[in-house]
Amino acid sequence: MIHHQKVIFLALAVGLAGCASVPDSASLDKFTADIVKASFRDEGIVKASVLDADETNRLCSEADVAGKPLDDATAKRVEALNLKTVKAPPNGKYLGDWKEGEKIAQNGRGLTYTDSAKTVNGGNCYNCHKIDQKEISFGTIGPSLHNYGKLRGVADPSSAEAKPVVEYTWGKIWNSKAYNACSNMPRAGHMGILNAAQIADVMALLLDPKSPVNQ
Amino acid sequence: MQTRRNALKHTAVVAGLLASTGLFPQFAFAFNKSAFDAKSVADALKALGASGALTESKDVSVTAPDIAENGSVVPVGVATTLAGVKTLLIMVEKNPATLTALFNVTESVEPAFQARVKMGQSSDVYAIAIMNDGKVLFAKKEVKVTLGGCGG
Amino acid sequence: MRIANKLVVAAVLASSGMVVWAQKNAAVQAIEEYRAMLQDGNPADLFEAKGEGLWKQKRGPKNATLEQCDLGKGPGVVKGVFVELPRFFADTGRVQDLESRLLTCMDTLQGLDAAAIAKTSFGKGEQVNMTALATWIAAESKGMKFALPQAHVKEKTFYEVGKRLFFQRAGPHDFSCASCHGEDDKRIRLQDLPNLTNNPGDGVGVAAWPAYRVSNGQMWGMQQRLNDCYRQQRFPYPGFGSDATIALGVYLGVNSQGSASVAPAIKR
Amino acid sequence: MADPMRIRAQAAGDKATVRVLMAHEMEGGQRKDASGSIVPAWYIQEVTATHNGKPVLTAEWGPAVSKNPFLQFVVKGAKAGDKIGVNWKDNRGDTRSDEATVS
Repeated sequence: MIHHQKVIFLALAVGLAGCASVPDSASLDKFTADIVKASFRDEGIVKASVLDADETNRLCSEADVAGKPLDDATAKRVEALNLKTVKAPPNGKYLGDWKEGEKIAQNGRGLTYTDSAKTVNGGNCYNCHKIDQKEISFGTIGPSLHNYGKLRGVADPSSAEAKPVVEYTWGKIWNSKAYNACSNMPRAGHMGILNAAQIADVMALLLDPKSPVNQ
Repeated sequence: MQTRRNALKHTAVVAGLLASTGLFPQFAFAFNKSAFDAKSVADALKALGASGALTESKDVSVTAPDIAENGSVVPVGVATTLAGVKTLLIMVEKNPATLTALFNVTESVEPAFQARVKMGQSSDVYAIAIMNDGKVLFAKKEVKVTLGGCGG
Repeated sequence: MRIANKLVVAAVLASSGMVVWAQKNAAVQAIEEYRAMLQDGNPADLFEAKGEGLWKQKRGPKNATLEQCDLGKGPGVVKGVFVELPRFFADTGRVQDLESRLLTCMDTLQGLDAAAIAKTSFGKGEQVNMTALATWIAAESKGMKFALPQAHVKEKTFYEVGKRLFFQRAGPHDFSCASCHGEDDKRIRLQDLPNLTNNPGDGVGVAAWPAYRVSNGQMWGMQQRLNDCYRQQRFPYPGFGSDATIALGVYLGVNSQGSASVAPAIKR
Repeated sequence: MADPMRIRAQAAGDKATVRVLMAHEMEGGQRKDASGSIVPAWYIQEVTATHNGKPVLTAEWGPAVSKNPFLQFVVKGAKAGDKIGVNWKDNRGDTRSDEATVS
């Protein structure tokens, strides 16, 4: 009898301690969203609304939490969605000045809550990629881009043979998710991080045969 | 433009002021502003009144990393195995002001000091020993300063 | 002739590859040497000493010390608490990390205004004292292994929320914590990036903070570490001691179970 | 008032290694603040060390010594129980003195 009471008491205590079991996945998603809403606030140039994920980010985040990649059909759909956003250079010029491109690749500034609206955004490229060999401070999150144009046989970026590589590279920088649904790489053009002229300069860094990248 | 004579006069005044405060009379010594404002190794030595020819010596050593991950904190050690050293200096050639630290050596301490300095860019770092006999000996080492982190 | 050419090319490529490899290693080695030179003489010691003084100092409208503060192992117990935080506290009904718990104690014991302190920028006013306190308290658990309690349902729930936050891709750059900390052996510039989805090991990740940052000469607690990660992710401002930062702390802390804390560390 | 220094002095043989950390901004006078004006230089200029009250070292520093400075030196003839004192003075005239016992 006494023993039985103890068991009931214990069960009650567990119940009182907070519903005993962890909520299901959908409730956790909802709870997380509520916590995000309550935890983050506007600061400087960054509005809390930048946390409202688009479909690409929502699907990729969910896949990351689940620990398995998007299924092929969804990945293809996401890539198609992103490919549609790619805008060709307004003046038709895919390549700018590689020297300017190097500066953009080095620059990791812009769009944080401590930056001003006037801050010129950088490309953050060296954070993740090896590019010009001379820069020893490079990241390894992305693949090496050293000899990018040379390895792809680009002798003349304006030639017909080079066109597919040039257009792919433009598209990859403009919206990386057009080619890899859940790529770690930002969508520089699509999200307005870099403008078309800046992207053309980065293109030149990668593809201009005179760029140190292709030496 | 400050002449050397003015600098000396200035130094004497400061020393007098310090001594007169009586707070740490035994420590009273003058901060040599003109030496710390100098823009080159030669000018800094001149301001310190070290007139001997600057000579490289294997008996003087400078320890510093080959690459500093951050220029804000670069560990530098200066030392000499020679007796009769009056002053040990740390200089960073390409800093806005070259002379960074000066240690007056006494009989009671070893002529070996470690400190940390700021470097605006890659540069030679000098350890310089001013000897009691007026000789000026040095060792130098190039330290590369890299850009770390994601700040750009 | 053709084959000979190819061989030459191959040999040249191989040798230039070797040179690059050797250079890379020299750079990494040199950086390691640099970091080792900084270990002896960590300015975090200055903050640790200040924090210990603050713990025992009568302050605030109630003119009281923090010595009766319960950081999870009973009032006044400091040793070992750091490696068990964040945890659930019955008196507040919340999961709290070290800094949010200190806020509670500063408020209830000393009568200081917790909300005002939470709103204060890092490195200003009472936040300076907060960092010093966190540094000392963390240092009192140096060498101990992380053992966050996960018995309470809220602790388990916060782990799951933290995991979702870790993988949340957002902002103009689509970054999540996992963009940088989701794989082994990656670097950003020359900085090694621990994989925080697993146990990164002794003294890595959460086991290294609070830390003194040589780049700006500042002492950072975990709240500031997370805040600046979010800043660089181009996220908005995570409130000091907000549930998002605490849930992330639970996720990272539980992933590090069994790893030894080296805090306070010295970092780039 | 400036925060205390941390002084560690450890005897080995007939000498003691002294490691000092000083809490100081060491503002270089080159940096601009948010409003674009130069932050004036503010740095430790003079450092003195004593062994049982007797001066053993004087040093002069410029603004390029790192923030929260670290200094290491070796005092000859210092043994366990001896006192090592350190005093600094900055360009604003602020000073701080602390003492440690050789262990």
